[in-house]
Amino acid sequence: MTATATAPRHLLSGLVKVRELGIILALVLLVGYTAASNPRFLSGQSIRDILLNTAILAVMAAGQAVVVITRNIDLSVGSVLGLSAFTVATMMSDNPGLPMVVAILVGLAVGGAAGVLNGVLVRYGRVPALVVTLGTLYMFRGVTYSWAGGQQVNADELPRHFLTFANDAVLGIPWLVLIALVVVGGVALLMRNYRVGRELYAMGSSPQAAELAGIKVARNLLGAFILSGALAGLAGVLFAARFGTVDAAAGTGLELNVVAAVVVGGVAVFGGSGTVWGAGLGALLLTVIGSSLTVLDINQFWQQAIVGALIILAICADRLVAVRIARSLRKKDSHV
Amino acid sequence: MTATPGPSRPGPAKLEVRDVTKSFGAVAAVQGVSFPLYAGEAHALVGENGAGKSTIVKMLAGVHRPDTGTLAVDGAEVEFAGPADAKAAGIAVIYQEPTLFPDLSVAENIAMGNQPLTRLRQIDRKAMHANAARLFTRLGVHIDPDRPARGLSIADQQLVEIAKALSSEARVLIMDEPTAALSGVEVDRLFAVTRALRDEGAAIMFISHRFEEITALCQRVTIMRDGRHVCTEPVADLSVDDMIRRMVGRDLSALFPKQDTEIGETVLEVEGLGREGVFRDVSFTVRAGEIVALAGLVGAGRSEVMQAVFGVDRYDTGSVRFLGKPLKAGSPRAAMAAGMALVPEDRRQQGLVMDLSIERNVTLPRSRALARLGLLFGAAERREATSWTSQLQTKLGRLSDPVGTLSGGNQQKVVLAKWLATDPKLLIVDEPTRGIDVGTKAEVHRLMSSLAARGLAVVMVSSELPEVLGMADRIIVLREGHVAARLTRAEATEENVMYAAMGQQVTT
Amino acid sequence: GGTTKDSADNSGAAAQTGASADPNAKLKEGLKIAFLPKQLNNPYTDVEVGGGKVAAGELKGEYKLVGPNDASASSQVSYINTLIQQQQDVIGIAANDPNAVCPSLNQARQAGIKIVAFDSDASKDCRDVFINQATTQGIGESLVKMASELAGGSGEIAILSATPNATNQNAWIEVMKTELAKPENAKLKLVKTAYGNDDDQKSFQEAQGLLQSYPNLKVIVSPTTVGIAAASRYVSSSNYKGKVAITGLGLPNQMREYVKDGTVKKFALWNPADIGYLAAYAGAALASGQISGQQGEKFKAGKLGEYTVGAAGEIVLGPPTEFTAENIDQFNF
Amino acid sequence: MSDLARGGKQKDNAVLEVRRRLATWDSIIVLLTVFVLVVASFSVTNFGTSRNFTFMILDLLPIVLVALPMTFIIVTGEIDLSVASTLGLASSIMGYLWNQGLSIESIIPICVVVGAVLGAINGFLVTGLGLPSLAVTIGTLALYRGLAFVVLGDGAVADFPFTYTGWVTGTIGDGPVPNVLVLILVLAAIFGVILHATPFGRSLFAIGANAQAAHFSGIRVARTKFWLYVVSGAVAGLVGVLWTLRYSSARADNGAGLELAVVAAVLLGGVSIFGGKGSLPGVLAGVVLLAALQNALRLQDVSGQALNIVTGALLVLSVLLPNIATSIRTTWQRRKLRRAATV
Ligand SMILES: Nc1ncnc2c1ncn2[C@@H]1O[C@H](COP(=O)(O)OP(=O)(O)OP(=O)(O)O)[C@@H](O)[C@H]1O
Ligand SMILES: Nc1ncnc2c1ncn2[C@@H]1O[C@H](COP(=O)(O)OP(=O)(O)OP(=O)(O)O)[C@@H](O)[C@H]1O
Ligand SMILES: [Mg+2]
Ligand SMILES: [Mg+2]
Repeated sequence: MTATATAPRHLLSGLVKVRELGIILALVLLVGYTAASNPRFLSGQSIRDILLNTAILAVMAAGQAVVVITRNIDLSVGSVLGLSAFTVATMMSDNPGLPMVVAILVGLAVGGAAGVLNGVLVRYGRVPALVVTLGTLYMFRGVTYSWAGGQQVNADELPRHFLTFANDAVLGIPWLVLIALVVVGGVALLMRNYRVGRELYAMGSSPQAAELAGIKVARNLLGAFILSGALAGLAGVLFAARFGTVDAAAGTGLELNVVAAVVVGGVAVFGGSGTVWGAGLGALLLTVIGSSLTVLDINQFWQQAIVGALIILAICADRLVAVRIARSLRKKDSHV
Repeated sequence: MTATPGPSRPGPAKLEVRDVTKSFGAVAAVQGVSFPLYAGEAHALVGENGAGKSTIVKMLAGVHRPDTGTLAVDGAEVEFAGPADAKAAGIAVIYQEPTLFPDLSVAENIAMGNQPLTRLRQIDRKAMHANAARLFTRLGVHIDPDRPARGLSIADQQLVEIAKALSSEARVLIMDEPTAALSGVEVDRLFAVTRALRDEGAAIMFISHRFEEITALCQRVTIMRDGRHVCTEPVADLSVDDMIRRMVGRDLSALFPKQDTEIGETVLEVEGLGREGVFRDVSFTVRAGEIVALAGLVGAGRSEVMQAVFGVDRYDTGSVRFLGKPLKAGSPRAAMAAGMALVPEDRRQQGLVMDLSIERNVTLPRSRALARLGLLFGAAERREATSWTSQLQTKLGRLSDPVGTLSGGNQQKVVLAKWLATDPKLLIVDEPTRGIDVGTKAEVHRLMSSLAARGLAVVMVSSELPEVLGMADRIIVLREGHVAARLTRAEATEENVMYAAMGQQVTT
Repeated sequence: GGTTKDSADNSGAAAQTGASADPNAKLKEGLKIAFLPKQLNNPYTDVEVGGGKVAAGELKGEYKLVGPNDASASSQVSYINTLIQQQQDVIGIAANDPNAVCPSLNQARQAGIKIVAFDSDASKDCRDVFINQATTQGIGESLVKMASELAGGSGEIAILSATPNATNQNAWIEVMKTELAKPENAKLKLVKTAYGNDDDQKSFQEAQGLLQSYPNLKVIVSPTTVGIAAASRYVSSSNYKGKVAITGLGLPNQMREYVKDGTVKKFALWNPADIGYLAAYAGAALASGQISGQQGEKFKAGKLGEYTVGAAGEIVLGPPTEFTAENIDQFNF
Repeated sequence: MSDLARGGKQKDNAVLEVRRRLATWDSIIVLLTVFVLVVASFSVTNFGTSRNFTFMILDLLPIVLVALPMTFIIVTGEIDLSVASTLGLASSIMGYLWNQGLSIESIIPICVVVGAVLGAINGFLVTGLGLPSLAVTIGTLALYRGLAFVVLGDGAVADFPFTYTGWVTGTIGDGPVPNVLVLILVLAAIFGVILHATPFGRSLFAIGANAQAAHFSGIRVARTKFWLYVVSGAVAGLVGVLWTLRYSSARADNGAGLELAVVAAVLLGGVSIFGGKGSLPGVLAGVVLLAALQNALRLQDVSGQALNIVTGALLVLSVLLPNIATSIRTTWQRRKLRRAATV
C-alpha cells in the first residue's frame, strides 16, 4: 500500500509544479527574446521598472486569487483602489507630517471596509459575488467621483517621504517590491499550509459540502473578501506613492487586468484550485508582456491585440497541463 | 450474516430526537417523531422513499433546524446552529449523497476540519496522508490518498465518505444509505468496521432499504411512514414482513415478479468494444423481450460500457449495431432517435437537472416530440409529466417544484419516468433501484418485467445480486473491464456470479 | 451598384442658420449656457470651463456643466440630447469625435441652440463657431522649436500623445512632421509617437518604454497635459533625470515641481480659462444675433477685448505662453 | 389519492401558481419599470415627450440588442465579455471597407459575418478546448479591441450615406416611433419565443442548470453553446454597424465598456449568473429600467457620478430584496409554527 502510494505521489507533485513551471517558461522565453533584441531590457533600471509595475498588480492578484479560489470574484478592486488612493492622497496632502505607516493602515482600512460590504452582501444577502462586486464597482467609483469631483492631488502637494517611498530601497530592493513579495508569499503560505486556507479551497471546490462539513463558511468568506478589499486598499496607497498624481479615475478598468493575472496564473475561475504564487507570476507575466511589447517597438496598435492573444495562449497552456494531469490519473487508476 | 440480539437498554440515550417536526413549505416532511440512540447499539431507521429519514438525519447533523421539538445529547437539550455544532457534539454523518471536495486530495477530504498540525500550526501533510492510508487499510480498499476526489466512482466516493466519518472518532455515527452504491464485499467490510465501533461504545444510526443489512447490523429499528413515527422496537422482535407491513401500511406481494417472455430478434449488438484504460473487448447482444444484466464488482466498468454504447462517452475500438444498423458513436441524440434510453447511475449529476421543475425534467428528452410547429407549451408537458409520475407513484407536491426537493427515491422515479416516456426499444438501466424503497422497487421490477414482456429489450446494470438473479434472463459478468463470464438464468447462482466477478474459477 | 463612398449623398440635414447677423444687437441676459467638455474631472478641463463660468456670470446667464466620466463620443451624444430636451440656448462643446456628435448637434441647432466648439473641434457643418486655442500651425511650430532648443539642434526625439484618435493632437503632430522635414531641422530625428491615452498610468508606462527603447533619446515632446506630467514624474524619479529633456503642453500647477527640480526646462500653454471665457462670450453673441459664424464678423469678449471670426467659423485665442523656471510662479492654473 | 381529490388540489395549485409567478423577480422588475416610467413622465420635465422617447430608444439600442444573445449565454451558465470589442472591430472594418470603396449594402452583411466568425472563435475556445468562458472572453476582449485598432488605427471614418445614418436615428413617417424600435421588437420577440416556448429554449435552461445531465438527455451541449457564441458575435457585429451609422463615425474604440452595462442589465433582469434561471421579459425590463432611470436623472441634472451609484445599488438590490423577502417569510412561518406548537 505504502509502496504504491509514494511513487504516484512524486509524480503528482511533480506535475503540479509543472503548472507554475509553464508560466515561468513563458516568462523566460519572453524575457530572453526581448533581451536578445534589446539588451537594455535587462538593465537595472528596466528590471526595477518592471518589478515596480508588477508590485501593485501582484498585491491585488493575491487577494483576488483567494476570492476566486472560493468560487467567487471581486470585480470592485479597481474602484476600491481608486477610493483608497484618493483618500490616502488627500489625507497626506492635508497632513504632510503623517508617517507612511499611517497611510498604509488607512489604505488597508478603507479597502477592508469595502471588503466587509462585499462579503456581507454575498454571504448574508445571498447575492452572487459577480453581481455584488459589479454593483459595488459602480458604487465605489461613484462615491470617489462625487467626493473628488474634478480635484486631482498632484505630486507637488504630496509630502516628499510619501513619494520617495515608492523608489526607496532596502538592500537594493524597492519597498514596493518588498511589500508585494511579502504579501504574495504570506497569502500563499496561508492558503497552502494553514487550516483556514484549505477550508477556503474546500469552499470553492464544493460550497454545499463545505457547509455540511461544518466549515465556518461565513467567517471564511467574509475574511476572503476583506483580504481582497484590504489588499486593493493597500494597492491604492502604493499607487498613490508611485504615480504621485491621483484623481477619481485612478485604477479604472484595473479589475479586468487583475482577473486576467489570476486566470493566467492558473487559478480556476470555478474555484477550488490554483495557487497564489501562480497569480503573482500571472501578474508578472502580464507586466512583462506589456513592457516587452513597448521595448520591442511593436506598433502601438498591435500591442493590445498581442496581449489578448497571449492571455488566451496562457489559458490554453494551463488547460493542457490540467488535461495531462487528469489523463495520468485515469491511467494510473485503470486496471486494464 | 448473523443478527446480534438486541439488548433492552437502560440508561440515558446518547442522542435523542424528541417530538421533532419539520416542514418545507407545504410539505410536512417530519411530524412529531421521537426515538433514542443508545451507546453501543446500532439503530436502523426505515421507511418508504420520502418518509422523512434523510430529513431527520439533516436535523441531527445541524443542517436543518427542527420547526418544533428538540434534540438531546446525553439527556441535555441542545440546539445546533449549524453542522459545526453537531460535529462538536461528536456526531459524524454520512449523507445520502456524497459531499466531497473534488479539487482536494482524498487525504485532505478525509482530514478536513481536523487536520493534524505541526508545531507552527501548519498542516502536517505526512500525518494526514498516513492517517488516510490507515483508514483505507482498515476498510480494505485501494484508493490513493493523494489523488484528487474528482473522478472517483460513486462507490469510491461513498468509501471516502465512510473513511471521513470514521476518522473523526465520533461518539455518534449516522449513516444515510451508505451501502446503496456498494457491492457485497465492501458492505461486509463496512459492517465489520461498524460493529467494532459499536462495540467500542459508539451509537450508530443506519438507514437502508435492504432488510438483510438491517437484520445483520442493527439491534433496534424505528419505522416511519409519511413523516410520522410508527414504532421503535428491537430488531429481533420483528420479522422482515412485519417491518415492511408497518412501513408501507399494507402487505406486499412477491418482490421480484419476473414474467416469462417471448424472446424476439436481436436489438443490440456490441462487438469488441474497448476504451483505453477503462474496458476492452466487450461483446454481447440483447434481444427484444430480454433482460440482460451486467454484473460485477464496483469499478468493473459496467457503467462505462453502457455509457459508451449510449454515446455519452466515446469508445476507441469496436462497434455498436442497433436494430441491424450501425449506431453513430458518441451521440446520445442518435441513440435516442434510434430508440435507446439510458437511466444513469448518478441521478444528481447525470440523471436530473435539480433546479428545474419535475415536469421539465420528465419531458426533457421528449421536448422535441411534444412541440407543435416547433413551439412548446406548458400544457403538453404537464399532461405527460402527470401521467408518468402517477404511474410510478411518485410522491411529490407540485409538478412545478424543483426536482431537487424530492426525496432520493422519488428522484429516482422521476429519472425512470423521464426515460420511459421516450417509449424506447432498448432500455438501459444503471442501478435502477438504488435508494428505492421495497414497495417501489417491486413496482420498478414489475414495470421492467412487463415492459420486457411487451417486447422491450432491457440492459440492467446492478450491484445488487438478488435483483440480478431475480430479474435477468442472461447475466454478463464484467471484471476489470472485460467479460469474465456469461450465464443464463438457469446457470446463475449467487456463488457463480460472485466468483466470476472476483476472478475465481467458476464452478458449475 | 449599391451605395459607395463615391456615390453617397451624405449631406445630412445640416441645419440652416439663415439669420443674418446684426453687430449692434444687445447681448441677451438670462441665457442658458451649457458646457460639455471632453470629460469631467480632468484638471485642464476644469480650468477651461471655469473660465466659461466666470463669463456666464458676467453675462448674467445660467451656467451649467455636464459631461461624461469617460472621454467617449457616445456618452457626449446622450448629454447633447439631454441638453436639447432642457432647451438650453448655447452649448459649448469640446468634441471627442468631430463626426459622432454631429447628428445630435444638428438636432440641437434645429431646436435653435447655438453651438460653440472649443478646444477640440466638431465637424464644420454642425457647429456655429470654433474657439481655437492657437492656430494648429502655431502650436506645431512652437513644439518643434522648443524640442530643437532642448536637443541642441540635433538628436532623437519622441512624441507622447493622448489617444490615437485625438483630433487636435493629430493635427499638431502633422504640423510637427512637416516642420521636422524642413532642412533646418534635418538633424532632429522623430523616432516614435507613443500614445498614453490621456491616462496617467498608461502615459507613465509609455514614457518608460520610450526611454528603454531609445537609449539616445534627447527629448520627449508631449503635447498633452496628462502626458507631460506623467513623463516628467517618471524621469524625475529615474536615473534618466538630467539626460532626457521633457517639453510640450502642460499646466503650470502640475509642472511646477518638475520645473523647480530641473527635470523640465521649458514648456508651453495658452491660458485654458480664457478658452472657456471666450466660448461663453461667442455663444452669447451668437444667441443674441450679434454674429452668425460668418468670416469677418466681430464681437466683444469682455476682458479679452474684440475678436473676429475667421475662416470656417474659427476664432483664434492667441499665441501660447512659454513657461520656464523664471516665470512659472506668476501663473496659477 | 382519488381523481376527485387530485382535481381539487390542482385547482388550488393553479391559484398558488399564479401567485408564485407574480412574486418572481422578473414580474417585479417589469412592474417596477412601468412604475418608474409613469412616475418619471409625470414628475420629470421633458421626460414624457416623444423626442425624449426617441433619444431613450437610441440610447438603449446597443444594450438591448447585445443583451438578447447574452441572456441565452448566461442562461447556459457561460458569459461573453468580448461583445463590446466585437462591436468595435466590426465598426473598424466597416470604416475600412467603406474607405476601400465597397458599397454599404455589401459591407453590412460582411460586418455581421465577421462578428459571427469572432463569436465562433470564442465558441471554439470555450466548447472545443473546454476553457472557462470568463477567462476566454477577457482574452478576446483585449484581442478584438486590439485588432480594431490595427484595422483602423487612429483614424475615424465618417462620411456614411445619409440614407442609412438617417434611418437609424429617424422615426417612422416622422412620427414618434423610432425606426430601430421595430428592429428591437422583432428581434426581442424572436429571442423571447425561442427561449420560452421551444425545445431549444428548454435545453438552454437544462444546460445551465446541469450540463452533464443535459448531455445524458441527448442535448448537444457543446454544439449549442458554440452556436450561441456565433449568434452573440453576429448580433454584436450588427450592433457595430448600427452604432457606426448612429454616430456616423467608424472608430476602433466604439462601444468600449459596453460589456459591463449589458451584463448589468441582464443580471438586473433576474437572470442568474450561475445559469439555469432567467426570463427575457425580465431582461427587457432591466434594460429599459436602467435607460429610463439614467435618462430621467440626467434631465434632473443629477451627475454622472450619482448615476454610477444608482446603477450599482440597483444591481445589488435587484437580487438582495427578493432574498430578504424570502427569508423574512420563512422566519415568520417558523415562528408561527413554534407558537402553534407551544400553545
Ligand atoms: N429541501 C427540501 N425542500 C422541500 N422539500 C423537501 C426538502 N427536503 C426534503 N423534502 C421533502 O421532505 C420529504 C421527506 O424527504 P426525505 O429526504 O427525508 O425522505 P427519505 O425518507 O430520506 O426518502 P429516501 O428513502 O427516498 O431517501 C419528501 O417529501 C421530500 O420531498
Ligand atoms: N470520470 C472519471 N475519471 C476517472 N476515472 C473514472 C471516471 N469514471 C469512472 N472512472 C473509473 O473507471 C472505472 C470503471 O467505472 P464504472 O463506473 O464504469 O464501474 P461500474 O462497474 O459501473 O461500477 P459502479 O458500481 O461504481 O458504477 C473505475 O475504476 C472508475 O474509478
Ligand atoms: Mg433519504
Ligand atoms: Mg456503475
